[in-house]
Amino acid sequence: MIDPTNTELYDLVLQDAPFVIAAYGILWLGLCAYVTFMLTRMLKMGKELTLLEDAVDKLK
Amino acid sequence: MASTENKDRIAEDVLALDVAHLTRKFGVRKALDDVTFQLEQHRFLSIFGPNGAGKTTLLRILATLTAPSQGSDVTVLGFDVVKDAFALREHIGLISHNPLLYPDLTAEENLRFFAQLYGITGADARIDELLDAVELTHRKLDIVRTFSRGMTQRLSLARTLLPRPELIFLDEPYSGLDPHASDILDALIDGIRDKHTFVMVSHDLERGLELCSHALILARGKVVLFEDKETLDSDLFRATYRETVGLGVS
Amino acid sequence: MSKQLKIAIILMVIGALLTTLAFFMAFYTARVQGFGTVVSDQPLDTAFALAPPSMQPTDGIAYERPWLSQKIFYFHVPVAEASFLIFTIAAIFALLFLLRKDKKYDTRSRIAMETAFVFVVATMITGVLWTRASWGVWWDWEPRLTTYFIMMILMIAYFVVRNSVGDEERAATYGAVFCLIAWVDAPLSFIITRLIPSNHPVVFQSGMDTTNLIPFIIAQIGMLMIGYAIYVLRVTEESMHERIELLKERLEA
Amino acid sequence: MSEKRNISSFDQFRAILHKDIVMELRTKEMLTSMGLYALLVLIIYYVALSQAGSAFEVERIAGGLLLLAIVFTSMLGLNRSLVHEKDQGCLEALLLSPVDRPVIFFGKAVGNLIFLILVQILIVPLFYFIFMSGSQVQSGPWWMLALALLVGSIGIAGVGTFLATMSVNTTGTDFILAIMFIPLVFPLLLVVVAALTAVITADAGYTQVYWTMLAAAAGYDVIMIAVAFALYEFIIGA
Repeated sequence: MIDPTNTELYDLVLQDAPFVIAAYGILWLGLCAYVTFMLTRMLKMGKELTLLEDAVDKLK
Repeated sequence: MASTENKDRIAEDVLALDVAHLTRKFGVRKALDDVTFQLEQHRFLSIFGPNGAGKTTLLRILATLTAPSQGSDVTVLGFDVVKDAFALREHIGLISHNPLLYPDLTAEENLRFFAQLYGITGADARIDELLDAVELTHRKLDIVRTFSRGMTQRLSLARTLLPRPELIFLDEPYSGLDPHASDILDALIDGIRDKHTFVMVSHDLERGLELCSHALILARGKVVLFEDKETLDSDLFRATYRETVGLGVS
Repeated sequence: MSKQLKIAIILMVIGALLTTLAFFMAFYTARVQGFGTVVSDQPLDTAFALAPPSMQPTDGIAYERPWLSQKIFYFHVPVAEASFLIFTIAAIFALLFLLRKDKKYDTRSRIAMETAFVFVVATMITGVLWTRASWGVWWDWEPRLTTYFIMMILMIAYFVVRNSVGDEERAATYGAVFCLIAWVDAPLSFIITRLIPSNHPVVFQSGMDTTNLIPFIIAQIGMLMIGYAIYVLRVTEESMHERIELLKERLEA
Repeated sequence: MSEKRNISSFDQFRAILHKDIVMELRTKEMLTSMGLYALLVLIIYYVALSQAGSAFEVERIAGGLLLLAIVFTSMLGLNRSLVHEKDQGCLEALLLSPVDRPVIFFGKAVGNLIFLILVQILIVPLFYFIFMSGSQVQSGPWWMLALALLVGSIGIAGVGTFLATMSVNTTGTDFILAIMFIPLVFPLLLVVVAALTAVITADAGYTQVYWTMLAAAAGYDVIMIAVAFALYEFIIGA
């Protein structure tokens, strides 16, 4: 249910659309990339942590 | 030297160092861990230990340059190093491996600058007296840049003695000195050790042991050994030193 | 996995859903009125230039030109406000660190700065695109953009300074001091459009239609959730890093 | 022998200032390097403007160019002044003496301000002869120009001394100072350039713009020096 005033207006100007889409897309993809990057780093660290903990246990 | 300075004299029965539960940590890393010891005035304390044992940190805390972590109780000459730092600074001096002098000022200008910082009135007479004591009167008007290492270190001693400190810190004072300059420094320290308390950090075991009245070994921020030299078992001391420092002792 | 981390991940998912919802609401339910139209006999808001005369539908009412690009508002402003808020939190932690000298405050301050920086970059990108769509230029040196740009540079400087100091505690102290000084720019950037006349629209000054306000608030809440989640994830990562270092040290001894 | 102690912060401040001036007069290190650098910047300005043509109104950008030269030169001197303290560990001796930390800040900052003013006495007339002597514009009184430069210099010396105390302990000293200094003094530069340009072009009603901008610059100085005063203890002891 698109608001009637909007449909009328959308017919007039659509030239801003690429910028709106790009803004949303870059924002979203950027945040996703950042979080993914962080999570992979954390997974790697988790592996290293278990490795080190095993080594410490062996020493004892 | 009778003195009527209006800087408070330190009473004889006040402990020079009263360190209780001194801890210095950042995050989980502890540079000093529950260090506790006491030292009376007019003693000479040598601090030994491997690199990274916390010797310099300990010295900097005692000299009010670094703050201890919460829960520590450190009193130097009766002053709390955190609360009374400002008052304490009038009573302490530091001789370091750095000369702590401005190379582009003359010997006299250097001393006069520090005299002004300490608010010493009648500084002229005091400066002449000190330059005479360290045998640098003839270089009074020369800039420090032209001095040899040994001369700089002597001037550095004069700068330290300028405000008549009761407690003098020595931070690796021999590093970079040739044997002759070291001997001069030794003689100068020997001449004033009755009236002053010394705390020295040094890698030079023989010299440190010879000069000191008390020895302290630090390892991993903890006190491993703290003994009066009178009661110190030399062999045990050397064994402990070898063990913690990991260097052969001749 | 700790409880806090679980909450963070759940918040991240909810935040993502909320901002996406707000994005669609911005197109489907939000009225353009208020932002998109003005009555011609009233003084014009400089922020929104009029559309070309050929496009004007009726007498008395004029459409402002950038009404589609205005949709960027629903994610540009929430990200920007979140960045100000997170920067402020970083400054508070910096102050706490200077007072208490406890490493945990420094770590929190640094991580909040990182999170704020991610949001600042996001604001910059969406902002530049909006500027291009609405004003026809990629960049304009007007007060809000300038102060915000300076804020971004100051944040970069914060990390550069920290990394160039060898001693860990000294780096923390310098970082905290610089964070506090740099933070002065945040409220300045926030209020400057209200002090100096500028091209940049001032939100909430002219009032907002409810249909506009709802997606905006949803997006704002979503963004804050994402910001919090990123912050918690980074804190967890940092504590893992610390544990690894500690274990390595223990193994070497 | 008797001896009295009379520790006063003002005497300590004077001692630090006096020492810096004596050292500088002896080596002339900062003044020559800053003066020569300023001269080089002026030459580069000439190259940059050489193709601008005769219709070009140099008055419009003169204020900005002048301040830019001063900012670049100041950064050179700010770093040197703190490196002196760091070199032989003198800063430690200063910190070990009964001196309030802000006294050190004011001593160094006022020293830097004096050197900055000396360099300006050299480059401002030079700038006038090189770029402005052919100008037809009737400018405002010279004391207004000097006052604006002074207010600007106070901010630059204050913020710069504060930041140089940090940057001197980092690797890559000069770059670190620049990246902290330029964004932080940005607002000051903006208003001082506005004030300078108002005086130089002397458009109708320029005094109003001038005093508004000068008030803003003075406000910046007061706020920043207060902040530096409050935070100096933390950075110098770190």
